[in-house]
Amino acid sequence: MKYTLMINEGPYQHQASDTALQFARAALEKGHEIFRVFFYHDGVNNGTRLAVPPKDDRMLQKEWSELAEKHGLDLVICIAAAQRRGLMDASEAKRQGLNADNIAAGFRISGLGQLIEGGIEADRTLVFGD
Amino acid sequence: MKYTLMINEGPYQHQASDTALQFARAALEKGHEIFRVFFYHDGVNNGTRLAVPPKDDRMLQKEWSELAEKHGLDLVICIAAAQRRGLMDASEAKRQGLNADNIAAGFRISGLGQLIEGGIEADRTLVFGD
Amino acid sequence: MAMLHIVNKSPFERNALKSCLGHTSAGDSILLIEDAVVGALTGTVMAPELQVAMQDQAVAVYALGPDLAARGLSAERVLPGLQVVDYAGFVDLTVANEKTQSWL
Amino acid sequence: MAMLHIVNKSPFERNALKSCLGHTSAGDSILLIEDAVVGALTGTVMAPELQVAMQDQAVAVYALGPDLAARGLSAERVLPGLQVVDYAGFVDLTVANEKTQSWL
Amino acid sequence: MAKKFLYLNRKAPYGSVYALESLEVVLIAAAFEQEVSLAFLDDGVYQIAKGQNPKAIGMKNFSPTYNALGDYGITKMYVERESLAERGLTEDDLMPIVYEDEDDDYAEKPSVQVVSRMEMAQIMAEQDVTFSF
Amino acid sequence: MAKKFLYLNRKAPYGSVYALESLEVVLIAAAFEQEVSLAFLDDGVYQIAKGQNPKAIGMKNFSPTYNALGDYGITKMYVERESLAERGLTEDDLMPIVYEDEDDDYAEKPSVQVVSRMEMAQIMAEQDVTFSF
Repeated sequence: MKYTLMINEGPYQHQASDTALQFARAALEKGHEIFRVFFYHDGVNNGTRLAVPPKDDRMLQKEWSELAEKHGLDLVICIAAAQRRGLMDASEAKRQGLNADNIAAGFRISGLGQLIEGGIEADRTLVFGD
Repeated sequence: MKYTLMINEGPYQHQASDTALQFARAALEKGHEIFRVFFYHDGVNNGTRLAVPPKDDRMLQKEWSELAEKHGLDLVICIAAAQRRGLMDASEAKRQGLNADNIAAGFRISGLGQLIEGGIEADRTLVFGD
Repeated sequence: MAMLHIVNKSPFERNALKSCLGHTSAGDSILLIEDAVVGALTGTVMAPELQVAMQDQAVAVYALGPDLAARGLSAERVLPGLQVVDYAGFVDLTVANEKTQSWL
Repeated sequence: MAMLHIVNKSPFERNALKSCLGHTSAGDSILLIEDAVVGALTGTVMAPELQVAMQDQAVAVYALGPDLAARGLSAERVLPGLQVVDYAGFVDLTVANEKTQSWL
Repeated sequence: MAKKFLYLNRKAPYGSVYALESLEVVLIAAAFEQEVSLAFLDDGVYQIAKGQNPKAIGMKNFSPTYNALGDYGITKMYVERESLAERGLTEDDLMPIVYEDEDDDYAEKPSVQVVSRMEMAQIMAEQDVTFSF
Repeated sequence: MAKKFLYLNRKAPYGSVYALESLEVVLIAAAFEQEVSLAFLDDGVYQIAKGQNPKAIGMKNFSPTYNALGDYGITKMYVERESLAERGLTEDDLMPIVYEDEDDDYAEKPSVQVVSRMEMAQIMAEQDVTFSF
């Protein structure tokens, strides 16, 4: 089965990202495919590399990066939502005249068409949010 | 009257930051004092300088910076909440070994004691959240 | 020592206003802001409970006008006795009440 | 063409589960995850409505075990007929149902 | 083969960004050759309320965009009757959103259809993909 | 003069971060010479439920910290009876949180007091500052 997951909330504030991560792991373990994970609304904040949570807590942003690395996941951050909230990759930061970027490894910034395409291509589309 | 305001949500996702901003402006206009604005939980994301919302929309992060500049407001971001979510000033980023920071002008990062002190010092403490 | 209770959530979606109404004291005020202003209208399933609070429990109820306008809700449609204030009025309410409590 | 309805909010705080129950079709399933698992227990004000859904409307109700455990709620206290699944079971439910709908 | 996409709107506008960002997805969705429906239930019905004016809360009024959806071929907007009634609203409180039916000499037709809860459940059951906000 | 601070907890733990980050404020608050009370009502009562084990959802169990609050001089934790009842819970479902009363030969006393909704309203009315999460 091929899945697209949409995540609407940032890390920690709500459980959405945690649940999606556990779901993705369980699905991959069963041999299913994750076609795409699309981060929308505050969900874009899952893609920052500047987070340093307490050592005894999980590091959600890094867990996504590692899962993507291991399974070749396509982690897409919505560009419009990212711009509102200050999540930037190097080229977008340059284009906007900003002097820093904060995107984590394994994430890419793209348009909302990627979400629709995910819904078209996947057998199942799941939404995690508040 | 002396106020402390606490903001628990990030910009855009919820109206909390908008309402607090309008309240602060109205209070200042009436001659009241804002002792401190404390950003907690996802509220720390109000302090990013990397946001570039659409041109026809408000730019909340910048409005806070400008209000602080104009009225000498003390905008404090909780350090623990900021670390979880990837909001960093230059010195904290350096201490954490990160190669970028994203804090906006007029904000400073400090501890939760600043919130308690705000509650002690102010005549009124208001909380804006989800 | 009156309290200003601030509610910002729709009473049709969340239990915040209902819970707030169970914890007010006579002389307290409730201010509906943000999405909570949808509860200020006549003819809703929430209206009877708010009317009891205003009429029988000596609780004053206010709604933030800018939030009503944003959602297309005319100030003329609010419950009888419910007062509409602007941000300056919001500030005045926090002066008139010794303390505030937000129902998040 | 059965649907898996996913509810993640406490039925005591929000109207999501109530609204979901008003929109299920016979043969559908409801999975309670995150804070919604608190609605899975016996003896709550929500229990009668869930029991009607299971018994009279042919709706299967599930709760995510890891979320029950997190909140200190024993799987032995859930409503009769309500099934507890883990994340693998969550995945299986999305396979068994042709579509999913989240009640955010 | 085209899939049926439902955009499920259950939250009021302005108090949170979901309504606005949901609309942004719908505008992009119009470019794909898929069947698109919008559902407004619970507090989502306020999203298409008449007379919205968020100027004093410092936000932009995005409600006129719903009127433009017809030009993008998005003509199915279902509103739940029970949700309106619980909130003291009627269909007259909603924007008169219309589209021009190119199969009927460009006659102007209403995009908004008020349906019962039972009909809404049926509409949900017919979808392939549901995006919730 | 010390102020009375109330920490108002109305949300379940783990589904959102508010419970955890509220507790972090309370720990800091203990260092200030103020009167601190915690209120648990509505879904907030789950925050001090017995037997929490979030290992399988990937989070840390922060509930033991409530047991440590007594050592910080925080001994007033009010739980609303009606909130418990609506949720099918009793006081036995809560952690037996205690403190040592230094004014009574360090006798172990319960920090948790189950109160009625009316008593909770009274406790709220007596505060100077209420932090909501």
